[in-house]
Amino acid sequence: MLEIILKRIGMFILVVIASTALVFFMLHSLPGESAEVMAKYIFLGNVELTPSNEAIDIIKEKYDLEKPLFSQYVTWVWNAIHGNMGTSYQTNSPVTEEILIRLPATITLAFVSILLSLLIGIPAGIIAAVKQNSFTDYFCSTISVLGISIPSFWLAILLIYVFSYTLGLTPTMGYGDFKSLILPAVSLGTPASAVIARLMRSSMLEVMRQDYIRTAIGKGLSYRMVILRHALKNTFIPVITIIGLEFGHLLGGTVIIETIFAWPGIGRLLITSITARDIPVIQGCIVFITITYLVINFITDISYSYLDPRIGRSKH
Amino acid sequence: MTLLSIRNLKSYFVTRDGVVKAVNQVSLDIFENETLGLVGESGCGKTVLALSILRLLSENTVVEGKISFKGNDLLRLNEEGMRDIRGKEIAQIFQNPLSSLNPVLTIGLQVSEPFMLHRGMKLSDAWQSAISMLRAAKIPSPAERGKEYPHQFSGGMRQRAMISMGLACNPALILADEPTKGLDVTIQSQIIELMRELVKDRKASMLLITHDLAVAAELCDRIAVMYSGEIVEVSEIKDFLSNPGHPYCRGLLRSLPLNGMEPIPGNSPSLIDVPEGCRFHPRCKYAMERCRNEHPEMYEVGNGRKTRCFLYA
Amino acid sequence: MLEVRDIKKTFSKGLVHKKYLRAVDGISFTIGEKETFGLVGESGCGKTTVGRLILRLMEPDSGDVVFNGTNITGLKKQDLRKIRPKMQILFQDADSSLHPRMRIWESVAEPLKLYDLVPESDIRKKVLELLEMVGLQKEHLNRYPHELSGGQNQRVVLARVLALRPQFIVADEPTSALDVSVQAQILSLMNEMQQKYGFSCLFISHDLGVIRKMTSIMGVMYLGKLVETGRTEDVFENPKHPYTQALIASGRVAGLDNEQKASPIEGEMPDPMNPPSGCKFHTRCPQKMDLCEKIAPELNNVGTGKVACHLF
Amino acid sequence: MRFRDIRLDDLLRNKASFLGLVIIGILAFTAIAADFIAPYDPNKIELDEKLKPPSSEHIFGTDQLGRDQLSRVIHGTQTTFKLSLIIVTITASFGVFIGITAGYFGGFIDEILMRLIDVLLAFPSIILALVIIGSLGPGILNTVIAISLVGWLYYARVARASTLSIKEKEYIEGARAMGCSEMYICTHYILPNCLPPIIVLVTLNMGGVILTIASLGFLGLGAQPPTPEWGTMLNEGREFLRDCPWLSVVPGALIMISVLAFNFIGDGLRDILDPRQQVIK
Amino acid sequence: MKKINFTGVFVILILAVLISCVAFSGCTESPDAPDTSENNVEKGNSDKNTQQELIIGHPWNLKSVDPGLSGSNLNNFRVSEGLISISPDYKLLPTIADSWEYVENSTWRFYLNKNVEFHDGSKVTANDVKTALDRSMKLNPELQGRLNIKELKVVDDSTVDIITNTVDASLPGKMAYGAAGIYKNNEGPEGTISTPIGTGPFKFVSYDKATDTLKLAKNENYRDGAPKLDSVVIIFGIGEPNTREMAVEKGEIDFTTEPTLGSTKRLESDKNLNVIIHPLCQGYKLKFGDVSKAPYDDVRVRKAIAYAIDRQKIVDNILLGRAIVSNGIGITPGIEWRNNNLTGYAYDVQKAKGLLEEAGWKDTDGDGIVDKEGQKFKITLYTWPQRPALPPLAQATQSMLKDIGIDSEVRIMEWDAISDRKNEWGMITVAGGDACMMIPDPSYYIEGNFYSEKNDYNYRNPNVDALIMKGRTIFDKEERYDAYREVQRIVCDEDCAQVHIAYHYHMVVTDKNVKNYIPNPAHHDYSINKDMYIE
Repeated sequence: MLEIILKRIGMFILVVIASTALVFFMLHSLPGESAEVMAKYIFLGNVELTPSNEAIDIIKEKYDLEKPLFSQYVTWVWNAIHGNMGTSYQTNSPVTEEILIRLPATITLAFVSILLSLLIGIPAGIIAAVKQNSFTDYFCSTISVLGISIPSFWLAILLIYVFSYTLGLTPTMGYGDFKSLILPAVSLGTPASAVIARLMRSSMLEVMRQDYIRTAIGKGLSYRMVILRHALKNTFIPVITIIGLEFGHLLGGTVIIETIFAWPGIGRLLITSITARDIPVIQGCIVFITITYLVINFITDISYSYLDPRIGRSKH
Repeated sequence: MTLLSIRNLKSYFVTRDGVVKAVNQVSLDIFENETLGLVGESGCGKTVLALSILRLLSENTVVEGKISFKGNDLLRLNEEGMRDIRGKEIAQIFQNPLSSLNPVLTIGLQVSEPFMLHRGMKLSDAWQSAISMLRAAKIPSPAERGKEYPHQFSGGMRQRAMISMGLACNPALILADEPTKGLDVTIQSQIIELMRELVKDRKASMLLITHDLAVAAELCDRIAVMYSGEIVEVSEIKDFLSNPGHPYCRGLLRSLPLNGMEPIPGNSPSLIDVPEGCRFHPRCKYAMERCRNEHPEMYEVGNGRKTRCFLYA
Repeated sequence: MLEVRDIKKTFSKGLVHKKYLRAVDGISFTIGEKETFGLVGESGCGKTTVGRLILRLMEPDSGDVVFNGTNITGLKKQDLRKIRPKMQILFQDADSSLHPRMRIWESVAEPLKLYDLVPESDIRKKVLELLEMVGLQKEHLNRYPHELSGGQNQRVVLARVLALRPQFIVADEPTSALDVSVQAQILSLMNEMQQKYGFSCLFISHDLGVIRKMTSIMGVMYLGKLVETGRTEDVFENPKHPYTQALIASGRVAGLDNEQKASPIEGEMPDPMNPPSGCKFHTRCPQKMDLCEKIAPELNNVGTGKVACHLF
Repeated sequence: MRFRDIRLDDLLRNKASFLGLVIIGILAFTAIAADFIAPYDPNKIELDEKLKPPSSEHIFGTDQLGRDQLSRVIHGTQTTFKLSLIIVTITASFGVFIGITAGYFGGFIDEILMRLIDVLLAFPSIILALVIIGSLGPGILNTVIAISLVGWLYYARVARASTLSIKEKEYIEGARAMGCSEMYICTHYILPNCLPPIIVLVTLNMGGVILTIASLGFLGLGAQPPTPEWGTMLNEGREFLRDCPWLSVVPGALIMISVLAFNFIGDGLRDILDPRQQVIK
Repeated sequence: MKKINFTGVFVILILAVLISCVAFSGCTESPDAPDTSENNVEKGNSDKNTQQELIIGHPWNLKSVDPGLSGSNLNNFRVSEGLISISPDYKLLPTIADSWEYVENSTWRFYLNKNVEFHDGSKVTANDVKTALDRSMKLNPELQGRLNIKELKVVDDSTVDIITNTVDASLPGKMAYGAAGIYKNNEGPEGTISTPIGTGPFKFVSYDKATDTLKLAKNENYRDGAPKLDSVVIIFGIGEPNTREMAVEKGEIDFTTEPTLGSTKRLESDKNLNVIIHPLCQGYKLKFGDVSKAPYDDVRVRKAIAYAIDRQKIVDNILLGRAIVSNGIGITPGIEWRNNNLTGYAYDVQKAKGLLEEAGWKDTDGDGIVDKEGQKFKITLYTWPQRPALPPLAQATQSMLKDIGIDSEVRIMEWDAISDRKNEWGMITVAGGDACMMIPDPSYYIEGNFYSEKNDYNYRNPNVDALIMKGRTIFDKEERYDAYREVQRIVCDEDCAQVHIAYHYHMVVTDKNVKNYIPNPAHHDYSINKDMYIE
C-alpha cells in the first residue's frame, strides 16, 4: 500500500508540474500583453476599454511581470509548496479561498453525476449482457450508443427546453436545492453512464465466456449465483479504470455544463479565469483537478487490490 | 451395470464458415466403477461430447439424442434437475486449471462451493470439508493454501485443486477433460497417480478425455477412439494396445515415436466438411471402393469390442 | 561445428525490488556436423533460452558460442547478419511463427528476397519447389496461415527456413503442439530434410520419446544447468542422475507398458527466482545427501557421458 | 487468439454497422459533392429571407442572415469530415509511430513516454484544448492543433499495447533470426499487425473528434463564422433556440447521427476482430 | 435459464440514487444560499406575498463587494452613490454634493448635502469623501487617470476641493462615474471591505461568493423616503442569455437584461412579462486599423465603405429591433452635446463604387474584386464573440463590401488578439459596445476616439485637436458643446474617421408585476431605482 501511495504522490507532483507549467507558459504567450489584459479586468471591468499606461505599470510591478517567465514560475511553485497559491487578480482574495468556496458546487455536481452514471450504467450493462441479443439488450445498447454520441451541451439545451421550459418540472438554472441539480447531473452523467454501460456489457460478456464460469455452472450453481458470485467481481476489474477516467472527463464536462446552467462551480471559475487571464486561479484550478485525479486514482487502486488479488502481488 | 448411456448423440453448432458437426451419432456406455478413455486428435469432438453430457454448451449448439443417467434423460431434464446433477452426480475436471479457476476467489471457497450447494453446509463447515478435500489431493498445508488465490498456485497444485473440487461431493461419474495437458512429465505422473488413487478408491466412474495414449493406457479400463466426430473403436485397453482394430487406431499407435513414428498420411478432415462414406477413407491404406460410398456401422469384433470399419463387416 | 561454452543468462524483474532469475546458469556442449543434439527438461528449466542465446536472439551475459570457428557472441550487427541465414530456428507454435497477414508464398519468398538468393523472376518457381519439397501443393500458395492446419504451417516454416540453406537449426519443441499422427509426419519430414541438406540441429523438447527418436546425443537440464549429457541411447539405457532417472520413469508411460511402476518423484520444481542452495535438485531427490544441500556438483565425466551429481 | 481479418461483408452483415456504413456513405458523399448538391451558396446572405422556417424552398429553413440552412449543413458536413479526417490522420500516424517505437524498443524511453501519456491522459482533454485554444486563439487551424496535441495519446497507448503482444509472437523472432533489420520488422511485421485495433480506434475516435470539434465550435472557439461548421452553427443558432429551433436542432442532430454512425461501425469492427462467443447457459 | 428479477433490482437502484441525491443536496445546501424554489412558491401565492423582494439575474460576475473594486456595481444597485449622478435625460443630478463650482487653478469645490447619511446612521462628511475617493484611486490607479484628480482637500466638514492635474471642465461629469462612489471606509485588517456601507436606498445584507449572490435590503432612513422594495437579490454570473431568458419566463427571477437577440417578439407578446427597450449610450461601428496607411489613408476609400453599409437592413435583420440606424458618429440621439446636423452616409452602392474608382481602385481582371497597382482589395474583418450581434454583423458587412468589390474575410477572436493586429494591411474591426457616455460629458467619447494622442488608429487632425483642447479648458457649457459639435462634423462628414452603423438599444425583461422601472440610458447596462415595486 505504501508503494502505491508513494507512486501516486510522485505521479501527482509530475502532473502538477507538467500541467501548471504548460498552462503558465501558454497563458503568458497569449496575444496582447498580460499586464494590459489584467489591468482591464482588475481596474476597468470591461475588456473593450483600453487601460492607461500607469495602470499597466502598476500591474507589472505588483505581480512581478517584468521578471523572466521561468523565475516567475519558480516563484509560484515555491509559494505553492508553502501553501500559498497566490491571490486572484480579479478579486484580490486568496486563490485557495476562491476555489474552496466553489468546491461544494462542483463536487456535488460531479459526485451526483458519477453516482447517477454508475447506478444507471452498471445495471444496464449487466442486464444487456445477461439478456444478450434480447430486446432488452438491443434497447440498452442502442440507448448507450446514443448516450455517447449525443453532444452533452446539446443534450443540456434540449433538457432545459423540454423539462424546464415546456414542462416546467425543473428550474432552468441556479444552485441550491435538489431540483436544480437534476438537469446538470443528467446532462453530465449521460455520456458517462453510456460509456460505463457499454464497458460493463462487454466486460460481462467477456467474463461469461471464461472457463471458470463453465466450471461454476458445472458445479451446479444457478445462473443467478454464477453471475453474482463468480462473474460480477471479475466484470468490475476493467470497469474500474474507466470509472476513474470518466470522472476526469466529467470534470472536463463541468466547464461547459456549469456555464449553461449558471452553476457556480470550479468549471465556470476556470472559464472566466481563462478569459480574464487570472493565472493564479487557473493554476489553482489545475492543482485542484490534479488532486481530484490523485484521489480518484487512489480509490481506483484500492478497489483494484480489493477486487483482483493478482494486483499488488505481481506487477501488471 | 451401465451408469451413463449415450445414444445417437449429435452436437452441431453454426459458425460463420458453416455448420460444425462436432459430435455425430455417438453412442457410448460408461459402466459403474470403470474408467473409460476417450482419445482422439484435437478437434475431433471429444470435449464437445463431454460438455454435451452436462449441457454446458452455448445456446447456439444443437444437441440431439439421448443421454440416460440413473434413469434420467439428461437432455430432457429441466434446468433445476440438471443443477442437482452437476457437481453432485456428475463432476467435471477441466483442462487448463488456471483459466478454469476463478481468479478472484480463494481456492478454499471454490472447493467449498459444491459442499454448500449439494450438501447444504454452512460456509464454515464447507470450508473444513474443502480443506480435508485439498489434503486428500495432497496439497501441502491445505489450511493456509486454501486461503490463497489460483495465481499463487503452481500448475500442478491448481490441477489438484480442480480434482478436489470435482470429487467434493463423491460424484458417481467424473468427466475429466485432458487433466494432464500442459503439465510437465514428472507432474503429469503425479496427477495420474492421484487420480487413480482418488477415483478408484471412491468407486466412481470416469470418462477421461485425452489425446495422449500413454495417459489413457495408464488410467483406463476401456478406451473409445474418436475420429472426426464419430466413435471409431471401443475396446478394452489391453486389447487395444496390443491389437488395434480400426486402421486409424493402428496408424495412431504406429505414429508414436517409440513405435516407429510412422506417420498417417494426410490431415484430419474439418468438422464442417466431412468426407463421404467412411470418414477415414482418404487417409486409409486399406480403403476399398465401398469405403468411399458407404458409411460403416460399428461392427462387433468380439470381447466387447466394436469397430467402425468394413474390414470387420 | 557449434560449440557452446559456459553461457549464462540472468533476467531481472521489477524496478525497485529487483529479482533475478538465472535462466541459464553456465551451460557448455558441442554439436558436430550433421549431428542432432537433444536438450530435454521440464518447462521453466531454461532450455528455450539456450536456443535463443545460441542464435543471439537474446544477448548472453557471458560465455561464448562458436559457430564454424567464428565466435558469434561478440559479433557486430552487420557481421551477425551475414551469419544469420546459416543458423535458423523452428518454433513450437507454428501458427504464430508465420506473419498472419502474409500469404504462404510471400512468407517463403521473403528470405529469398532478403538475401537475393534467387532472381526476382524465378522466385515463385523456387517457392513452389520448396513447398512441394515439404509436402505442400500449389493450392496452398495463396492461402493465409490461419487457413492452414498446424502441421501444414510447420511445413511452411520448414520450407522458409530451408530456403536459406542453413547449416544449423534450433528446433524448439517443433511438434509439441501437434497431434501424434501429425507429429510423426513433421518429425519424419525433418529427418528427411536433414538427410538431404545435412544441417546440424539442436532439438529442444520435453518429450523423451521424441528425443530418443530424433537425437544422437542429448543433455538433460534442470533449473538452468545441465545435469547429465551423453549419447542418447546410453542415457536412456542407463540414466545416472536421479533426475534423469525420474524423468525417464515418468516418461516410461509413453512406452505404453501398462504395468505398475515405482511411484513418481515427489514435489515440484522450486521457484527459479529463489533456487535452492547446493544441488538444485536436492529438494526432490530421493537419494539426497547432506552434501547436496551445500555444494553444487560439477558436470563430471561418468562412463560415456557426463553427470553432475555427488553420487558419482 | 487467432488472427482475424476485417472483411467488408462481415461488417455489412451486422445491422448496426451496416446502418453506420450507409450513413457515413451518405455523409461522405455529401461532403465530397457539397458544391454540387447544395441548392444555394452557403454563405450567400439574404437578410430579407432571415429566420424562415422550413419550407419547400428552404428545407431546413434559413438562419439569422438569411442563408439556406440546408446548404450550410451540407457544407458543414464537408468542414467536419475534412477536419476530423485531418486530425485523425495526424494523431493516428504520430501516435502509432510513438507507440510502436516505445513498445518495440522499450526501456527508458518507453518508461518516460508512457508516464508522460499517463499524465496527459489524466487531465481532462477539453480543459487542455481550452487552454491551448485560449492561448492560440480560435480558428480551424488551432482546433486541429489543440485536438491533435491530446489525441495521439490514445493511439500511442493502443499501438504500444499491441506492439508488446506482437513482439512476443514467434514470427517476430523468426524474422530476427532471418536477419531482418529492426526497421524492417517494425514496418513490415509490427505495423500491419497492430493495425486492426488501430482501425477500430480510428472509427471510434472519428466520432470523438467530431464531438470535440463541435464542442469547441459551440463555445465559439472552433471554426469561425461564416465557415459552415455544425458546432459553430449550433452556437449561432442558440440565440434563436426557441423561436427558430431548426437552427439548433438540425446541426445538433447531424452531429449526433454522424458520431452514432462511426460508433456503430467501430462497434461492428470490434466485434469482428474479437468475436464474442455466445454466453454459456 | 432461471429468470432473475433484474427489473426489481433496477428500480431499487434508481430509488437509491434519488434518495442519495436528496440526502446529498440536503447537506450541501448552505443556509444563506438563495432558495429560488421557495421564492417561486411565494410569488405564485400572492396572499402570502407581504415581502417585496426583487430577484435579478445578472449576466456578469460580481467578483468583490469592496466598493473600491466594484464601485459601479454597487452604484448601479443603489448601495452607494457618488457626489453627482446622472439623470435619465443625461443631466447631472446633485446627489451627495448639493452644488459645485470651479474655483481657480484647476480646483473644483463641492458643497455636500448635509442630510446625507450612511447606512449606519452617521453623517457623510468631507473627510469621508476624501477617504473614499483616495482609497478607490489607490486600489484602482486606472480610476485616478480617468478622474484626472491630483489631490482632494477637505475645506470644512461639508466642503471638499478637488484639484485636477490639468484644467478640466469635465470634472463634475467625471464625479458621476460609477467607480467614484462614496462609501464608509470600514476596511478589515487585510485592507478589504467585506460589508460595504454606502448612502443609497438599498443596504448591503450579504454576499454569498459560492453562489455569486448579493442580497440587499431597503434603507428605511433614506433621505428621500424609504424604497418600496423590501429586499433585492441579485444572482450574478448567468452568462448564458438563454438561461436568463427562460429563468425570467418561468418566474425564477423577476428581472433580467439582454436576452437572446431573436427573442424580442416572443417576449413582448408574453403576457406575464414587461419588456422595456431603451437606448443605451452604446453603438456599433467599423473601425479602420490604421487611417494613416493604405488603403485607408485615402478619405475616398473610407467614405466608399461608409456608403456601402446598408444600415437599415442591419438594424432590421441583425440587431432585430434592438437598435436604430446611426446617421453620424457614436453620440446617441437625445444627448445634449450631440451634433444633430450631420449629413452622414446614406446607403448608396453606386456612390461607393464611384468613390473607389476615383481613388484608383478598379476591377481590372473582372473577378469582381477591385484592385490597384496589382494589389487586390482584400481585407480582414475582425470582431469578438462576447456580443452576440457582432459575428453576424461582421458577416453582413462582409457581404455588403463584396457588393462594391472589396473582398474580406471574417475572423472572430478575443479583443486583445485583435488589438495586436492593428498594423495588418486593410484590417477593419467590427466593434460593438462602443460607449459614448461613461460619464455625462462629451470629452470622454470625443477625446478617446479622435484626439491625436489618445486614439489608437493614427487619426491625426490638428483642427480637431485644437477644438478638443478648447473644450477641456473653457467652462461655459454651450461654448464647450459647440466645440465638440464641430469636432463631430469634421470627423464624420469631412474625414469619415470611423464608420458608425447603429445605436444600441438595451432590453430589460421583468415580471409583469414589477413596476416603475425607469431606464437610465447613461448607466451600464441598467440600474434599479428606489421607486420600483412589485404589484
